[in-house]
Amino acid sequence: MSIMTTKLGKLTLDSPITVASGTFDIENFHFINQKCLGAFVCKTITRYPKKGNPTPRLYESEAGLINSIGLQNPGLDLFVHENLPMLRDKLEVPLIVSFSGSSIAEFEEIMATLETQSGIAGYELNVSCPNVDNEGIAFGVDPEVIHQLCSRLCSITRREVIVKLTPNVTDITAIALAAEAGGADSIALINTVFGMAIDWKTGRSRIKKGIGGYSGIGIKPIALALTYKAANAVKIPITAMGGIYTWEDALEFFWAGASMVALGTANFIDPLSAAKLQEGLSAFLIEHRYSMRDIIGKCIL
Amino acid sequence: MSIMTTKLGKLTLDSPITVASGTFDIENFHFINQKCLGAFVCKTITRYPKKGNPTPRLYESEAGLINSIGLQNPGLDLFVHENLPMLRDKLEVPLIVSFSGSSIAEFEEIMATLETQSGIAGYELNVSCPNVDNEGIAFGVDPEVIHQLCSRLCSITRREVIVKLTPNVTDITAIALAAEAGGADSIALINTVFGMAIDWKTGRSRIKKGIGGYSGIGIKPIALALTYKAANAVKIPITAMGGIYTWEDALEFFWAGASMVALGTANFIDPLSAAKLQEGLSAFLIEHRYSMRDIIGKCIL
Amino acid sequence: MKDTPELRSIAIYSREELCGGYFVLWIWDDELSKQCSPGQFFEIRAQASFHDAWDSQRIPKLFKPISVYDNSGGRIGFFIKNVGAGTSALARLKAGDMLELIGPLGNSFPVVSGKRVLLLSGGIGYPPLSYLQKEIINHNLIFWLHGGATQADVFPCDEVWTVDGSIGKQGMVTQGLEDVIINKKIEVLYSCGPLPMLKQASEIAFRHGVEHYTSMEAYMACGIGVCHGCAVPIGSHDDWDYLRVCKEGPVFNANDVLWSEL
Amino acid sequence: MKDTPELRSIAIYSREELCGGYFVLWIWDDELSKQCSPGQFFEIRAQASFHDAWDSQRIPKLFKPISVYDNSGGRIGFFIKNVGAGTSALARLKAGDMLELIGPLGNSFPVVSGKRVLLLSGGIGYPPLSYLQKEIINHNLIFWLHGGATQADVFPCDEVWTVDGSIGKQGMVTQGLEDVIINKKIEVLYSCGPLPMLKQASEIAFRHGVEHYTSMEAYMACGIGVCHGCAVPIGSHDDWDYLRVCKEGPVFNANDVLWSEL
Ligand SMILES: Cc1cc2nc3c(=O)[nH]c(=O)nc-3n(C[C@H](O)[C@H](O)[C@H](O)COP(=O)(O)OP(=O)(O)OC[C@H]3O[C@@H](n4cnc5c(N)ncnc54)[C@H](O)[C@@H]3O)c2cc1C
Ligand SMILES: Cc1cc2nc3c(=O)[nH]c(=O)nc-3n(C[C@H](O)[C@H](O)[C@H](O)COP(=O)(O)OP(=O)(O)OC[C@H]3O[C@@H](n4cnc5c(N)ncnc54)[C@H](O)[C@@H]3O)c2cc1C
Ligand SMILES: Cc1cc2nc3c(=O)[nH]c(=O)nc-3n(C[C@H](O)[C@H](O)[C@H](O)COP(=O)(O)O)c2cc1C
Ligand SMILES: Cc1cc2nc3c(=O)[nH]c(=O)nc-3n(C[C@H](O)[C@H](O)[C@H](O)COP(=O)(O)O)c2cc1C
Ligand code: FES
Ligand code: FES
Repeated sequence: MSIMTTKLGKLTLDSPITVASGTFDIENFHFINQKCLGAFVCKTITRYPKKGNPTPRLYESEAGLINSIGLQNPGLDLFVHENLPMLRDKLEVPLIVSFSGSSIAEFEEIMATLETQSGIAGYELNVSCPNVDNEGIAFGVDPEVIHQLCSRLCSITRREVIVKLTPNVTDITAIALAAEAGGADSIALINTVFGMAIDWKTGRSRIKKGIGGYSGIGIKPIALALTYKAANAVKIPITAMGGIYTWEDALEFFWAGASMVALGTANFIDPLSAAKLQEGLSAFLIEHRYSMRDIIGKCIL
Repeated sequence: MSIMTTKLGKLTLDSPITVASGTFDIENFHFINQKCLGAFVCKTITRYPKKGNPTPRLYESEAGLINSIGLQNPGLDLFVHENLPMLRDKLEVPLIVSFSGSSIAEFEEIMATLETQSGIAGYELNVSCPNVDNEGIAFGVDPEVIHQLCSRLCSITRREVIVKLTPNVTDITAIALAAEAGGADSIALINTVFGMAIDWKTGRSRIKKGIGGYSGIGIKPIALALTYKAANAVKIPITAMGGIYTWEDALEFFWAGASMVALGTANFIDPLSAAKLQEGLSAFLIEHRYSMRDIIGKCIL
Repeated sequence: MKDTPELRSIAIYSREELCGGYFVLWIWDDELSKQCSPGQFFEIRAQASFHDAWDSQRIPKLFKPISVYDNSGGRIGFFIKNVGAGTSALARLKAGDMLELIGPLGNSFPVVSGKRVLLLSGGIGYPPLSYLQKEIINHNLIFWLHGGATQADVFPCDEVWTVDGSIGKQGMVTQGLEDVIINKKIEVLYSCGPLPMLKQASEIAFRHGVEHYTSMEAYMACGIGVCHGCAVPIGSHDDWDYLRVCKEGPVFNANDVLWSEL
Repeated sequence: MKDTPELRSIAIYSREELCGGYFVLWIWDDELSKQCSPGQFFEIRAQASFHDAWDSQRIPKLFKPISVYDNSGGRIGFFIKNVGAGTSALARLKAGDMLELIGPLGNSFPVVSGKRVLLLSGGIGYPPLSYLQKEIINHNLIFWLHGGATQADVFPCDEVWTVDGSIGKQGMVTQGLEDVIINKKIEVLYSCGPLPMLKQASEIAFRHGVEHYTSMEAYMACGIGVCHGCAVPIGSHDDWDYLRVCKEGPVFNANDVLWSEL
């Protein structure tokens, strides 16, 4: 067992580093060795193909990125017939499939299809995308719906079930507790924060839809606070993300209670960031003779 | 009437620029002429003196400031006998008194006392401080409580009543609508966002209480999205704040629907920021022959 | 075109300064040079390590898409206008400073021969057409129309338009397009520039049955096809999709672009 | 001490480099120089305009509190250790570059005369005591104890301790404190350094009835008494308040500090 081994619910992974859905794909392995990741999380898919949001979809603010992709994806069927075989072929690390639906039944339908497929280690339920109106996020703000969703889905799979939460709620602990009670194996947080930018010269929104999802270094303090809160509320492990760029950033999240960290926007800003994180973190652990267990959740006030 | 005149509920102010409670005091007028402000908002006071939170109380992150002051203040009585006479004496712009309470009755008690005092143009009800456990923020997340609070307080004063909202809620529009329905004259937003930072070397929280309030440039996209949402929900005017440093930043908030902007963290980073904002904004308005009315809420998607 | 773009740090070999905030950065790299074709671009950035950046209180930012402007003798030139944070960081670089690059990226202009070709560029749409022109000039008859806001925004070509009339003809460059198409009996149009210009040009070219390839602009996050941030609507009215400027583009057949959705 | 500190931009007159990440920045300003007394500090920063900053992708940051280390002939010296983003921006400055300053700020050390005085400094607590020493040396008998982590962290004084024993005595400087107080019959102690050192020193000094003034450290946002971020607990066990290091401090009577709350 390596010094970097981490446990995430049903999974035991070789590295506590993964990637945030929608920010990393096979193309990124041109830059880094995929073995620096403990798992690979693919872009969220939906039951039917989604065109995505009107453009412009991106704007870089002073301290982060605002996006409004709108879950553009090929849909479940094409994913199963084209993307999945390719991923099975190329991936040397466990695959987590992220998906979203507009009803509990649709979530169930997608999972039922994915259950017939091999090469999947777990699922990330995206109940938190801020960029589509009826998908996901309506779920992510209501503890009762989350509880029901998890109960229904966890009963039809033996694979890892991760619930990805939105930061845009009054009380993240209520939602995290509902996911845990519903049987989720672990939690991922945070998805993007509602954010906006306007061209001061013209008054035009930088994003066609107005409000988008804010990610990157500017949301790190927020993600850390939510990780700390959630970790103190639930017993199931947490994959933390939100503004993590360096191994020092990652350590903050481990101390706060994360068992795993994911890189999102960092992948755009430095395509080598996952490799650098892996290197820096393992050097730190070796230097201080720490195992992951010595750090996770050991933050001192 | 100057080009910079703005209307804020019952008040007509010479400048659409003010300062965020807790970040600016008489001392700041060493650096700038107070006339660049349309109004002055004092540090939040409470019924009884408050020691404030244990230290350390501050940490500067990559893109903002995390604070945990905990509403340290001299309490209502000392404020009325010492601070208020001094403010009355020195201020040449309208005074808004910010206060907070742990019950509706306490809010009422404070306002009743302040009503006996001259030299106050309005009140800012702080129902959003993230740094005290029972004060304010418990109110700020519940539309019904906000509605009741506003109804009770607005009936006992003829002065401007501003309700200052927290960003840490699922649905800011519900809260803004409740404040409006309760009779609030205007809304101020946002107070700080829950945030945290940890020393990656030692695992020690940078802030003694763990989670603090995050402000500064990193929260600008969040504040702008909430301003836009609230402005599209209510008819009463909005004072916007959250990461505003420059006149360009201020313009984004005016386009999004703010009638007034406030500088908070910017005052620490550049003591001249209010003066520079005033200068830059008025030059922009003159150059484009805009009045404030041509800009406020005129954002285009 | 290579399927696996790499990330490289390459020293700036030389730097040229133009008026109007334009500048040219040159690198010398024989291997990269061989991989490029006209229309392709690189994601480039002034070198930014996360750790140095924190120390100097800089927040590392996205790479910026910049077209190949010139590619000869192993040297690749980037012709850049300083318009914001990313390009101003590039503008600060001197010869010898390090540039970070990903690329070459994207598809390239279809190359024609034996045709009457029109190049149409607006503002900073000039660079990719300059590279294209050098590659196809020996096999085609080329006419080049360029428009800019003012004198500083125009560069060597056959006919110049400026919005303020400070040089060349006064007006939008698209005002001159129809005449040129007719008089020069244009068969193929290559265009690059601001969206309203491309939109108008594509209407005019369509009306005259001119083959039209256009290089589109988009805000990019990844530049390698991952994020879907750089989408443009491509297809027919009842069957279209958002394709990626960085991957399926930047060059599209103008007739396939759903201009009404933009 | 002036009641209305101003914000100024002053060019760096000269710069000294020490080992261990320490450096000294000098400014020359007769007017400011006259306003300072030992114990006071400035909020300083490498010049940062909002707009330049955005262009270069830097996020403007807080001023940093730095003590007056030397004040003679109109020149004010700042003795600084590079420990993070703010001080590293200062470390990058060269002579002629602009420094932004607010100050002088805070109270100052009570000045005694005809006493047996001990100065106790740890690490970067050295600078304010150096200024104090020059001001009171002609009227008192002074002994100076200084401790640091290693050789690079010690500076001229009477007795040196290092944690790693690389120079002077090995151990925490507070280990030598009691002996010196007794042997030198110390009447007044001035201290500045890390919290644990101040805490221990205050116990020892209290036990020996030594008058003890200590200069406290705190993270600051405003530096002028507005934000209450720099609070330290001052008073007696049943009646204390958080006072501001930047306004009521940085110098406190060590017996008034509620060390247990820190
Ligand atoms: C495929 C492709 C190839 C490109 N090739 C080149 C090239 O060869 N040379 C080059 O200089 N640029 C080129 N661009 C445009 C270039 O990428 C942008 O100008 C750059 O990303 C702006 O980044 P910034 O951070 O400097 O400014 P930002 O902060 O992103 O923008 C600053 C301001 O300028 C506006 N703006 C953005 N782009 C432009 C523009 N092109 N002209 C005027 N204003 C603009 C923005 O709306 C904003 O208000 C290309 C773009 C694409 C997609
Ligand atoms: C009244 C007063 C006077 C001061 N006088 C001086 C002076 O004359 N010279 C001087 O160099 N400093 C002095 N300091 C300390 C100085 O203000 C801090 O070192 C500085 O603010 C650190 O800012 P930064 O952005 O560089 O580092 P930050 O990013 O704020 O901190 C970097 C890291 O260093 C740690 N750290 C913070 N302060 C210190 C320290 N003093 N020593 C070691 N590690 C530290 C932090 O916990 C953090 O982990 C004084 C402080 C006060 C309150
Ligand atoms: C361009 C972009 C696309 C994203 N797409 C998805 C997605 O499809 N599904 C999802 O769950 N999260 C998506 N996210 C959110 C990220 O997975 C991540 O939660 C968020 O960006 C915060 O992490 P970061 O600050 O490291 O980027 C996307 C984020 C970005 C920037
Ligand atoms: C040090 C500090 C103290 C604050 N104290 C108060 C307060 O007493 N009452 C209040 O309503 N808001 C308080 N705030 C919040 C600010 O008024 C403002 O809402 C917030 O900082 C966002 O604006 P900014 O990003 O411009 O700082 C405080 C903020 C800071 C940084
Ligand atoms: S920029 Fe990410 S897909 Fe094109
Ligand atoms: S730093 Fe703001 S009160 Fe001292």
